[in-house]
Amino acid sequence: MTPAAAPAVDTAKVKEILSRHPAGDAGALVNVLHDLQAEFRYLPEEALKLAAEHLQISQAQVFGVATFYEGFHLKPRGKHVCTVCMGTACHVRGAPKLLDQLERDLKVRAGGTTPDLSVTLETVNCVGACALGPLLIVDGEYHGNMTTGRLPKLVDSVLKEGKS
Amino acid sequence: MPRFSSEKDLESYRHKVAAGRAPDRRAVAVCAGTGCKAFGSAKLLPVFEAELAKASLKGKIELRATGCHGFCERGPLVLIFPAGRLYTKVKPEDVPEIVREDLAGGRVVERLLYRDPVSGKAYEKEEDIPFYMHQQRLVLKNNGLLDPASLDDYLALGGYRALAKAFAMGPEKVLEEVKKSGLRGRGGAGFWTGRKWEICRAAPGPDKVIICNADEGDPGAFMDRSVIEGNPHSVLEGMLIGAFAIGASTGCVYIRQEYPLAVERLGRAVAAAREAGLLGENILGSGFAFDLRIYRGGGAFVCGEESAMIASIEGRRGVPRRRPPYPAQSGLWGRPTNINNVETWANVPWIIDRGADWYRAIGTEKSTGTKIFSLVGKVNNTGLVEVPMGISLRQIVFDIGGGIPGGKKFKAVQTGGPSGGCLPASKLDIPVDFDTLVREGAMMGSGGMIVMDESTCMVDVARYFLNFLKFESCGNCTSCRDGLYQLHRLFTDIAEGRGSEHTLELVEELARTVKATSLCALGSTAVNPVESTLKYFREEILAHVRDRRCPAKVCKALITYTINDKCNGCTLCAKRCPQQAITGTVKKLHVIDQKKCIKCGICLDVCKQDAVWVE
Amino acid sequence: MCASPASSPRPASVSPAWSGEKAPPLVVGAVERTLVVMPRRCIGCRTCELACSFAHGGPGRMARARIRVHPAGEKRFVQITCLQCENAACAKVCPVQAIARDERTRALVVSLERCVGCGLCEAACPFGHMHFDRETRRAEKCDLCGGNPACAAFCPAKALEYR
Amino acid sequence: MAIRIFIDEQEVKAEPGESVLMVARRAGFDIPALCYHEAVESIGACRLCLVEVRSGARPGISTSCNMKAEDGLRISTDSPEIRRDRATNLELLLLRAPGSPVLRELAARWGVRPRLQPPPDAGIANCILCELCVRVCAALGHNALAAVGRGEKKRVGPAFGKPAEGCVGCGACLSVCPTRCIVMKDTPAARTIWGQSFEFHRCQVCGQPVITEKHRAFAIAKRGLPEDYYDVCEPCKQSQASQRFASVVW
Repeated sequence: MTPAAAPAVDTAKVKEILSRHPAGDAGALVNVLHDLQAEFRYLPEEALKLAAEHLQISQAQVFGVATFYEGFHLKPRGKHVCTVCMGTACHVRGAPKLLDQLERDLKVRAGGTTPDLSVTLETVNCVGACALGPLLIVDGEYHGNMTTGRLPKLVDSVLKEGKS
Repeated sequence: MPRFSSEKDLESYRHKVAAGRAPDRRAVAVCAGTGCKAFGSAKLLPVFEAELAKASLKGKIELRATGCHGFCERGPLVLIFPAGRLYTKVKPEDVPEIVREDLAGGRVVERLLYRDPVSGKAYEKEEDIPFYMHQQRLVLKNNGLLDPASLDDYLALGGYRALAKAFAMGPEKVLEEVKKSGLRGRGGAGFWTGRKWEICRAAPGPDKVIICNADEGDPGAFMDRSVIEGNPHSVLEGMLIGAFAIGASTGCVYIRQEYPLAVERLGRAVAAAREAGLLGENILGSGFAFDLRIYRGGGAFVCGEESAMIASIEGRRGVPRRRPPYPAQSGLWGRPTNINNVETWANVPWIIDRGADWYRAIGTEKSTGTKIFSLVGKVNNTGLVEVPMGISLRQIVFDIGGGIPGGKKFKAVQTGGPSGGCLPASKLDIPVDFDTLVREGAMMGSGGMIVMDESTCMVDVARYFLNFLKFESCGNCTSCRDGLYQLHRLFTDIAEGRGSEHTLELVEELARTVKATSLCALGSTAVNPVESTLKYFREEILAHVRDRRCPAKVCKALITYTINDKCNGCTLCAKRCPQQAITGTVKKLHVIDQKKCIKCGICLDVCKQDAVWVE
Repeated sequence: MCASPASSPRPASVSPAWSGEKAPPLVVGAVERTLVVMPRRCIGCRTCELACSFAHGGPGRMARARIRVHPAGEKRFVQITCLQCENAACAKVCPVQAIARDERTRALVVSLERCVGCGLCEAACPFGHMHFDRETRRAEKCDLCGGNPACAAFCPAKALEYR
Repeated sequence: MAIRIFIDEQEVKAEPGESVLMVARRAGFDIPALCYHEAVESIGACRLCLVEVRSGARPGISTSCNMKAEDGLRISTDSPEIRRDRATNLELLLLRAPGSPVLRELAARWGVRPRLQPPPDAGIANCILCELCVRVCAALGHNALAAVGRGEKKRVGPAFGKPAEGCVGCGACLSVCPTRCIVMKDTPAARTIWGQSFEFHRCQVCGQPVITEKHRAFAIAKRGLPEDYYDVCEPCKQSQASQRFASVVW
């Protein structure tokens, strides 16, 4: 299966978001990126180019900042996002095992998205829910004390929903 | 909410609010911290509402969603007032029973009480539970009592009284009081807060800025998140007092984007404070003006470093720059800037309200006050604990934490996050304060405390931190970027049985250079986990290197999985093995094909007979 | 002295005062000593180019000579080297201020530590003197050898004098 | 007002705020540095220009390129610790840029031989990620390049890994690159760099390339130069000048 082409970006929406920030204000860049990602779930190239224009900085500057921060995504993400917390507490309680298993089951590496754009597998360096480790976050919902035994059911339910 | 134009206004309103809240008022408090929410605490609220209505108790018993109580392991937590009774692991189906038995009938629901995992003893009141009994809660004190979305709740508990007092004292006296209190920065290095304020106050330039560092990046730490989520106004009040003492009119809160709930609650608190005239022009008629903005981080650990944080707020890559000039001289937007972390700010109202002498009495001479730790990892009672400085590690891990689960042996406790170190059992009796921890090769850091047992491999932990840091390095300095990459690689060699004594020599050499020649604290402290491991757990490393053996049975390349005769042939492991490496028929002993085995450990996890053996 | 090349990038005319031996020669460098260029004495031997390349690039690097002898008709030659213009085009066009006047020799000197090798100055000089070295990727020009120009020292015809 | 600093016990004059590296080099001290350039701000990336600070509140090893000279500052440029740390950092750089003559020369001089495995591909062969190209490109006003990603995944290049927006093909990035790792190709027809081809503006006399069209347009627009500023190449200008001089001399 070839990866689905990135959907066209609604430039009117991008411009509406940009208009919330003063033109030429380079200092607003990180906030602009947050706002754009909140809308599109990733940062489309077209939107970044418009942001550069609006803030009157170069595309290279925008790209440099967008790639510096782990929280910004430059590729479209799947319909569902599975995030394995890799914080220290989760690590010592078995997070790497969960990640290995997810990579095997979903057939994507951490940071990747399944070719049908149904699931993106991500890691995060700690979400501060350390008492619940190991922790898996599916579409923003926390699943604490996760085990390799309980994992397949959860993944299945996500995948099924993805296909429906 | 009225707009307060003077201290008198504030006090009369506080009086009014407090009058409606008699101390013996009946209430149900459901914890809405991230931990309890993850266990489904949000689902409890509507059920409580419906059940209270059914029992005709609506209006008679207040229902409240509060901040984090700290005992996340046992969530969702429900507290019954005024009795102070704590129910743990409450599910929606338990709610009718709580309403019927306890609230309507006045009988304790025994089965939902906390039971000590070792002695089996049940505890009724929150304050009697060992987890809470040994704590001294100051910053977290009101977390479980108030609704973070309610300014009234905060005011009823004495909120913004310290601010009014600070205005009456004048900035110089406030500064003196904070200096006298001995408060030290809770974010990591433990610099004297009063001294820091003084430097910024003395810096030329009228346009000073204060920043609240809520970029809690240390993995395994969530103190700041809980304080903001549970009691956002205490942070705002601390910032207001600090701004007044320093002479700043602008404030920023730099908060992790990984904490959406904290962002939301802080945003609400800021809006409420603005509406009440506690932010803006002429606050409480003092003539002092201050307002603040919230900036979300982008997901970069290095932005916890002051100069990188400033770069990030200014919309740039979060790359640290050389100091001097220090932020106090030229910081955000070129203005004198003072940065303190969430917990530090939240301590300030206490100091002003109760006085420096009262505050100094808590903790030790050089580390005053309390410190919040996130006690996590291989420990029975995981959660947030707040203790006076100087308490021993043993008290925290064993008295509060309840020791190690599963009867396993304590091995180490990791403090200070990626800049800290691992302390072995022989250090359990050292007092936990800023200076002792540094002396022993660890660090207070922001307060992460990760307990490790005999099944934790220290090579694996060192490798974990190196992996984290090489990922989080900004990539500017050769020593940090490439040095950490190489150190991680060398530790991978050790973990995978390719290490030699020469590998250890290279590790030591690289560690020295990374520490000595990197620009910022990320690089210069990055090797602390490695150095403390080399210092305290050398034998375990040597076992990997000389004997090609992982004593904790963690390092995949050095272990094998086999099935012993406890196997009853249930076939579960064979079904779940992703490699189809396990063969065997029903009710017959199963066998693992070592050639196919990828050591994922699933068989071990799923076996109910304890028949999978790791060597 | 030449006029401001940046405002008039081409030397529209050369002052008639520069005509011949009796008239003032081409004078380069201003304070105590100056490089005096006298085309009428030039015999076209190109020793100055060789000397310059020795002084700046080492032997066999004639391409790096910062002075050039051009034929100008029957047995006539003109030596082209930097006129160390006031208000010089090369210095004005440099985006990183890498070309500055040496206080002592009054020569315009390229700082190799400051030059970023963008090449803007190369084509800016109205006399074609600015040179971009392909190997070092830096701009090069006459620096009066720091106060002892090799070209003048070695000119057998005394067509270049530093006095 | 001039200040005094002491380098290896020798008194050296400096201007306040000058980079210590610059002061030391001017005074003849040999301090290696790869990511330093006078025209742009120092970021202390290569970590080779190490010196040991022996005065003030924060003594210890530090880079000199981004250290400002202060009156009374005492540093030493050579010690066993400095040599050791420089050598280790050089080894790390050499792993990234084994083909760089500058690094090989330094390695030979200091007796450094790589013992470690090279890091993953840095995007551009022999790039040491010093960002000089990025900083110079920004200083020239083009802003076509950026540092991309972070940590071990840091790279240097144009936005989206595509032909660089803002690039005018001036080649300054290559000029300042300490390892000369940026690929630029000039043919009689055009210049290719950062995945983009640039047509030359040609000499109106001989037809040789003078400057790229985009660079010419940028210079004329941004520096207020006349339209015909780059119409004649260097040799043609010289012969034109010689003819004009001749006409007035004879």
